[in-house]
Amino acid sequence: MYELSIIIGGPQGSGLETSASILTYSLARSGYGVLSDREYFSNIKGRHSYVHLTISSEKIPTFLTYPVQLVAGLDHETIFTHFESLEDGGVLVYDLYIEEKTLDTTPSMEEDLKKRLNLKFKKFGIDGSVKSLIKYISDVKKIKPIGINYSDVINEVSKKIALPASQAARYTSSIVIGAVAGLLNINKSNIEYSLIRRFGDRRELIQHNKIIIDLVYDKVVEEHGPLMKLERSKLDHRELMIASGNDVIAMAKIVGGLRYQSYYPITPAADESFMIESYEKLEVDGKDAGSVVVIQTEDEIAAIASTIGAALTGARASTSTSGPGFSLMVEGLGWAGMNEVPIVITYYQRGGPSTGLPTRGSQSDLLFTLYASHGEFPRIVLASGDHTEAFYDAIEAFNLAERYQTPVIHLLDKFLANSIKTLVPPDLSSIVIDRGDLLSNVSGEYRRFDISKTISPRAVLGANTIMWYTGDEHDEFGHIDEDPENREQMYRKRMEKLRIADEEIPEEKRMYYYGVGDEDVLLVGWGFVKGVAIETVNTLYTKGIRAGYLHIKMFSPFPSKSVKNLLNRFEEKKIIAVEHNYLAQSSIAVRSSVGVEIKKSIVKYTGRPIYKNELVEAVLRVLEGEDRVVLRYGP
Amino acid sequence: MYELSIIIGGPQGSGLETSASILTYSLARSGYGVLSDREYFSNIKGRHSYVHLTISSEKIPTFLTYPVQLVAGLDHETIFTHFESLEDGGVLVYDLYIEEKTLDTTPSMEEDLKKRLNLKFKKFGIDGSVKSLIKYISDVKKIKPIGINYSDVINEVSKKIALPASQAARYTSSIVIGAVAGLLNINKSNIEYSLIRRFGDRRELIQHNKIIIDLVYDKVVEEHGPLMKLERSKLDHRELMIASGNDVIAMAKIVGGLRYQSYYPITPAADESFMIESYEKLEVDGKDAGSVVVIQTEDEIAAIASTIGAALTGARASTSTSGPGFSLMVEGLGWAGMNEVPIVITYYQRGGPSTGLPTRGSQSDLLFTLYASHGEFPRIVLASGDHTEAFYDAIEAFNLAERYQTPVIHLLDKFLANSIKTLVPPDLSSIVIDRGDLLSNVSGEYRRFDISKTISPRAVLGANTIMWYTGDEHDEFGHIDEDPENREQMYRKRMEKLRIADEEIPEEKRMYYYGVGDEDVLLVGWGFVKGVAIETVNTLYTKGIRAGYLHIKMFSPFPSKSVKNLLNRFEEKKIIAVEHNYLAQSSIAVRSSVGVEIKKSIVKYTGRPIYKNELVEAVLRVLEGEDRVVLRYGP
Amino acid sequence: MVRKPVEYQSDVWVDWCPGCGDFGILASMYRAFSELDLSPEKTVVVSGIGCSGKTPHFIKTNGVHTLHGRAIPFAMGIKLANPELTVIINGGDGDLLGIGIGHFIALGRRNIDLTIILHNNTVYGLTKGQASPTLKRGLKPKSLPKPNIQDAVNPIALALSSGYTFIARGYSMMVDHLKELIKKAIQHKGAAFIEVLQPCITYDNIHTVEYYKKRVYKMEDSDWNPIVEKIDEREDKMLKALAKSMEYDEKIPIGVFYQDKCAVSFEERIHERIPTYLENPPAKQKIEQDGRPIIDNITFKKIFNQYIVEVE
Amino acid sequence: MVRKPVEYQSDVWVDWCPGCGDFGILASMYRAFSELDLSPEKTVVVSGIGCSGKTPHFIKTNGVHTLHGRAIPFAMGIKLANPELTVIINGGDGDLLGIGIGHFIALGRRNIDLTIILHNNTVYGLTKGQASPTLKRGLKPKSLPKPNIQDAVNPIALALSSGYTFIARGYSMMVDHLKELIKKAIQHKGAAFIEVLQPCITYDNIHTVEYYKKRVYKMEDSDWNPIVEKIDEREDKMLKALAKSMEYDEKIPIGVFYQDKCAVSFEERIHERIPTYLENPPAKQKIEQDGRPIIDNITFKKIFNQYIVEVE
Ligand SMILES: Cc1ncc(C[n+]2csc(CCOP(=O)(O)OP(=O)(O)O)c2C)c(N)n1
Ligand SMILES: Cc1ncc(C[n+]2csc(CCOP(=O)(O)OP(=O)(O)O)c2C)c(N)n1
Ligand code: SF4
Ligand code: SF4
Ligand SMILES: [Mg+2]
Ligand SMILES: [Mg+2]
Repeated sequence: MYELSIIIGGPQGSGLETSASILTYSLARSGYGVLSDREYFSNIKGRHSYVHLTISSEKIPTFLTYPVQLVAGLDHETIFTHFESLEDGGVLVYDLYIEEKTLDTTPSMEEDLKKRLNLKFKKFGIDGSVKSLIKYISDVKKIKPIGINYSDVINEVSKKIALPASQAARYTSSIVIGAVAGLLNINKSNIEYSLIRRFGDRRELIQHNKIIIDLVYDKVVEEHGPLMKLERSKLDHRELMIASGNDVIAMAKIVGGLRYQSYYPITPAADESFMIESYEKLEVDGKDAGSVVVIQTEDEIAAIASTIGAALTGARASTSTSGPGFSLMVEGLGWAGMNEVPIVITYYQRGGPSTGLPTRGSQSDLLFTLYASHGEFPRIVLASGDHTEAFYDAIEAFNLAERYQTPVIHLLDKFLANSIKTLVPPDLSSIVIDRGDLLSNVSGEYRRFDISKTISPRAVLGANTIMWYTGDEHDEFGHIDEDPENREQMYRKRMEKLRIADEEIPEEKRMYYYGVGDEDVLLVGWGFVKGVAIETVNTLYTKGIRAGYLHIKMFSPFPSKSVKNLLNRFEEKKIIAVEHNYLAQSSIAVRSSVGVEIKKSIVKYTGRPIYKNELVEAVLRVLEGEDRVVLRYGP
Repeated sequence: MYELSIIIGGPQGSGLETSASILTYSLARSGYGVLSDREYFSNIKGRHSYVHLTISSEKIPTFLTYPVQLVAGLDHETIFTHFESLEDGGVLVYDLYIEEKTLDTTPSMEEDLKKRLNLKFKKFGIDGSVKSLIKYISDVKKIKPIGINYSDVINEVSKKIALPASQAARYTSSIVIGAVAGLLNINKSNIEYSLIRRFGDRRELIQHNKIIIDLVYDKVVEEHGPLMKLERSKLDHRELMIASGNDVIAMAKIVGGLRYQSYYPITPAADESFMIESYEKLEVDGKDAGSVVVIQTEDEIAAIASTIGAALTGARASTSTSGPGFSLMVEGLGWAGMNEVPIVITYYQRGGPSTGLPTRGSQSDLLFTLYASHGEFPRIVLASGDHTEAFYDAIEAFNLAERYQTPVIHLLDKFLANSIKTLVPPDLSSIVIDRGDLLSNVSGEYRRFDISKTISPRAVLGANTIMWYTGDEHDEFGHIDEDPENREQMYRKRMEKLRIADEEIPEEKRMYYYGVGDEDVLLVGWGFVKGVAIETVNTLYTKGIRAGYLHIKMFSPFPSKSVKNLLNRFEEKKIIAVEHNYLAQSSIAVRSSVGVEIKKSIVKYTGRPIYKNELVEAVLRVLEGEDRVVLRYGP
Repeated sequence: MVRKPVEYQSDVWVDWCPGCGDFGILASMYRAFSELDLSPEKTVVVSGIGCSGKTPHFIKTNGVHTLHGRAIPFAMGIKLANPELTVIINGGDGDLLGIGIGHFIALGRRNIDLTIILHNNTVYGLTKGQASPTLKRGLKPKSLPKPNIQDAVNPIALALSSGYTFIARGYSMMVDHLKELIKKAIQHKGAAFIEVLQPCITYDNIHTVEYYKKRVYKMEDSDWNPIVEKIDEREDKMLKALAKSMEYDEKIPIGVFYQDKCAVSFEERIHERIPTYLENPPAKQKIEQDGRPIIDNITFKKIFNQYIVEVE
Repeated sequence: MVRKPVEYQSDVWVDWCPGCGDFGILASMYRAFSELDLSPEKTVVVSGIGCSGKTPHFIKTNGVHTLHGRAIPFAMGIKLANPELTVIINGGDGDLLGIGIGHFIALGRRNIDLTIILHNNTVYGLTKGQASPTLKRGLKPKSLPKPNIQDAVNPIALALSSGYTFIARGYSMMVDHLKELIKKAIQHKGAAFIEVLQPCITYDNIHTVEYYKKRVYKMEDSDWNPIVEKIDEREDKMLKALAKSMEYDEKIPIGVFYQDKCAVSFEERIHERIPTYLENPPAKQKIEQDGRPIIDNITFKKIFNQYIVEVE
């Protein structure tokens, strides 16, 4: 096979993440491209979680899709939850021990799903047990069930490694690695390599895992052969980076010169800060290469306030959060805008409103970021579509912040944050660090808000001068000033910065068009939609539908001319917004910026990402006349 | 005279407000219509403040304008600040004692203004003293200066009332009352009436003030006659209400059934809460007519949280704030949206961003309120244009909140909050209290979020059932639920409420058009713009320009059809947005709702209101081709 | 009629990690509710966000699962609008003593009749084990890459300094003892605070069941008397409680630290100002008559006569 | 070179009400700054919002006038990014102990080398005289329509309970005494807190100059020794200070309540983790070379090698 979709599932806290990571390393080591999404509940232990991967031997995949060819589960909830996602003829790896389990003996499963399944089971004559379900799908859907007795495996290994079975049981999730690796025919030495990468000098862990993986691998191959053997990879990268969105941002910030990050823990942003903290001391070949102070504050209000404080001293400073945290930062954001402070807010959108679906994804905070905080001030809002974009954008965010002396909101989402991808490592040779008009030395009386320039030269606290700041309207020195003429000038000075940014930042960097030029259907999207939209457009092309994709990357300042020009090239009924929200927010942004109404939309707001299969189908439906298609797929 | 504009000014804390209020009561008692705006610094004592009034014997005025016919000042800063606002031939009342004062001996005056005045003084050959300035304006502008020796007056009165002059000095501001009342020829008994109304049983205060007022009144009339005698009023109201915007909202909330209000002190919202608190026990003829619990919380986060808590028990609950406070309420707002809680947030806009101009006005928070908080949920945003509208809207806000079970943001501004107007008392006979689908008794298992209805019947905490709430996505009972199908339904259920509201609330109640039908110029505005816009339209009509005014009152759900229809009737270049902000925010709202771009704008963001004179002129400039006119008038 | 503990169990699957101390707190609540025979309709359990924040869903009374750190002000609104309700707050240490500590202190100033149950597990459970404000400096539970760099707060001392009138500590594994504390706290008329030592078995490998077993002892086993019966005992008892609160390392006292029986609750204070408050609180007032406001044109002018001028 | 007090005066007109206690605080700051010869360029005065919040504008050092209640976290960012700066915080009682008390307590947990000057005037000055968190229950200053219904916090006790390592009280009318406290606080290495009794002559007609005159006395006039020189004195001195903090009605002690000289500052704690921190803190690091990041492709792969796989 050249391309493969698989799901591995099990209860939260059962080691699934580690298994997925080892599989991904092994696949990367073998040169395959991988994209994986992790879906989990807001829960620590016991609820169902799964990893959904696309693996390719031809390219680095940018999308997820259904149905999948393989489902491998640690428990019965996985089988119940995902059997419908299996392609006819697909493979199901499961634990023989759970054959007698039923929906009723699955307390962790949500009632809604239970109810739906119960109805279906009744309809299909399934008695509610895993066994009867498996019988049904192998009969009707020609699924190949591969039952393994997980406890037998553990017992066998337990003997080999002389560890009580109760302790060996914590390696259970490696059974899945063994099975999947065997079926895909991944080189065993590459799995070992991955174990070493993962566990470093914890030799015992490596050894024990290896034993169990090899055992299951051999068993599966022996009984079934490499059923889903992946073709040798055609990609020719010498190295691949494996990183989540959180990881990529952390790396980029460090490269970009971040020196102060404060945060308050929140899903799905916090992992970024933890990663930065683990690099707080930067050492290269034993030599000091800088350091980052990472502070866990008492709340998000303190996080943004201390970020601003640090930025005033000249340190590149940022904070990372998601919706609830950003909602608390809104007042601080306004202060930064008023005082022309360069800060970066990395904003990972998750399912809202309120606590919402805290561990699921969305793109529902765009309009909020565009207008957040009372009063008017310039802000830059940029949104990244994939891991690579996110890397460069995270660095550019600091450049823009310092260049225009204004807060920058870097919009990402949970899909990106938690999805792990194999990437070509970034090329740093073209990266610029632009600190804007930063004074290292001030001569004479200093006016922080020198009105003779729209962007006043910036000295920092601690330089050889003094300055004042206030959230009140201020004069050139930063003192409170309520005079109407001063007010008008200072207000205009601030707002004008956005106009300058709009002039200076090339529109080609603020939106991308994917298409060869002869398209007559246009998908419009942003953020994580990018990957699946590009793939969809390609697929549609092969079906004779000439579709292109407009990816909007910067919403403030908005690339009005280019977007307008592009939109004008298409028939109204063939322009379709594609987004992970209800309102099709980017189309509201488009309308309010360029006046063009995008009348068609394909939206999804279940917290799960848009899959290629459903997007392709939805576009066809829209072309057949539907105005709005709401996507729902994915458990 | 039929209509008169006057300014009385003096240092903050010098009793000016009281004087203005007594004047207003006296004028109302005499049947005149009055609108007054108060301008003051964010300062307790010493900075310059003034009251700017329009008085009319023909109607209740809805606007402020320049130049004024009379300036009366307690100090020299008033003269320096306002002499330019005097009409040629106008009258200036001032203290002879300050004739020698100069700009340099005015430390409270802001440097910017000093600088500008210094330049002008140089140009006009004024030596910087009040004396030389007065000479100049009486020569060149034919201003009539009425100098009174304030300390002589105080000394004289001090003898009469046998109080040391140092103590009698606190009545200084009454000198201004006496002078103005004399010049306007206000009936003396009406002034006494006002003193009694104001000071109640503090007889000494009444007496002392009366003596001083009478003394100055007689003196002025004796020397100058009733120079600016107002014509007898043609209005025939038997009663007039005198109230600020804050007062009007407080009254309306009490009438509307408010039972719990929590707030954190902030300008210009807090006075509303203080007033409600002073009516916490409602008694009519000694009989209990209800009570309101008013709580000063530790911050705005607690204010909105406790408002929501109270609303969950069925009490009509609200909180009042301005920009900085609302910025902190954003997270709470989202919880209320997610949980379908009827709360009312009364939002007085002031000059932003950040602390901004905390005691000045603006309309710069519209877009923020439309999208505040992460994620998507329905909200109703309505904005009132004047005191009377505000009264009815404040009550309707509760009705809408309960009917659609969703937060309502009632947008007002500092202009309205602090401007005092004579009003026809509201007519309560047509007011409806609509509590929506509120259950008083529940039978059987209760589902707070019964999905079979878009607006689920609402039982309250404490009723004969139980229910759950959570900020997480929830099932019908209010329990956390991450199931994708439940998610989609619940999300849609919430969002659909806005569509229902859009269907049910007549568009005629969401926008008003002022015009007879043959107009070809359209002003578009909202909030406090209303009064001046209507007056401007009338004035333009007399100049042969047929202009109408579109007043937008509800921004969510937006009255799209009516607004679109109306806009389509006008030529693009004759549609002009008029607003107190930079971006012309309502035109962004219009564009994003109906796709029509309003290309012309007249904006003002100095924190001072738009005056009729400048608006008339600005419209003419736009009609001559300008795209954007920025107004700056007003000290 | 006495409801059995099990009658307070909701239908929702309890998704805490098996072995979590939160189960002990939940069990104590069921039992305390049962022994007090709380009416589910008149009881509201309010919580913040965290593992602890899920508590209301597991209880068959009214439940309000609010925002991170904000349970107290939500509860305040509920209680003040309808003082006849019994309102109990469950929150984590991050929730109540970190992001929400401003409200925690403000409640002490008000002495509203609310009961707070603090789930003190020294970590942020639901966000995967970061240091909470009760984790001592230098400790390094599992999830921390480096030892904790911030000092811990002393919850008992903070509660004492901010005016709580009932202050106690319980241990989640001593369910009956904790149940008694919860009962006392609910019965106390004023702001009651119970710190519960709650092992987080997933992320806190330091404050384990064994750890507490060795250290925890009951104050009531000695001649400890924390109750203020007369106002002039306040200062003395408070200082003793403060001193006691500093005992935390070798031995950890549980039981009641302080109870002031002389304090006036906030509801009573409001009642002094509004004599109809307690029988006719905000939630119960009629505000309309046949869809019309109860204030008509005539009453309006009477009430607001101060604002109305009769024109001469 | 010693700068004179007047050299710390900015050009801005001080627009406090004539006679306001804030003038005394400002004067003490000028003098303390002068005696410590603080470099204006290396000094930052950070404030919240309120009458007190205007302080930085009147001082000729760097000034950052932040948001209501947020001076502390702004100051934290400034100080941690550039620990060589002397950072002083001015805030009101509403600001620091009401809306901002969460940050106030968090700072105690961190012991960052910051100095807090609390302008305690028992009211919200700039919003016209509402009750602040330090106003006792039952009092009714001018602007309140009814007596205050909330209890007061005890700022000294709260600071002690949250970990401040220098805690003092001054009185704005005793400028020299206050100046000495400010000097000591600035010189102290750690979180220092000074509560200043500050009459608000416009809105607080209770805590007037006469009121304080009768009550205020200096602790240093007795044999009071608040200084912790050895760790084992901590608990005892802290309890003594707590007891002292309860003395507030008849007599009001001023002076130093507590100083812990053994505590490790937050900056030192960071320095333990990052050995280059103090000499090369965030604000001073070079992050680019000729407009390029200092990390190039090779160093990138070295640093993040954990994330990179060589394809077989
Ligand atoms: C405003 C906001 N910030 C951050 C979060 C993320 N968050 C969820 S739970 C939690 C902390 C939980 O810790 P704790 O309060 O101690 O409760 P526990 O889980 O330990 O019971 C945080 C920070 C949030 N939900 N809201
Ligand atoms: C978020 C927010 N809420 C409310 C306000 C309004 N406000 C300005 S000053 C102030 C209180 C001032 O009292 P305090 O902190 O005691 O300072 P003081 O004026 O007494 O020095 C308030 C509530 C604000 N600026 N920001
Ligand atoms: S993470 Fe800790 S506190 Fe949360 S449920 Fe698991 S054991 Fe309990
Ligand atoms: S209001 Fe009070 S605190 Fe504010 S300046 Fe005036 S006297 Fe001082
Ligand atoms: Mg916790
Ligand atoms: Mg104060």
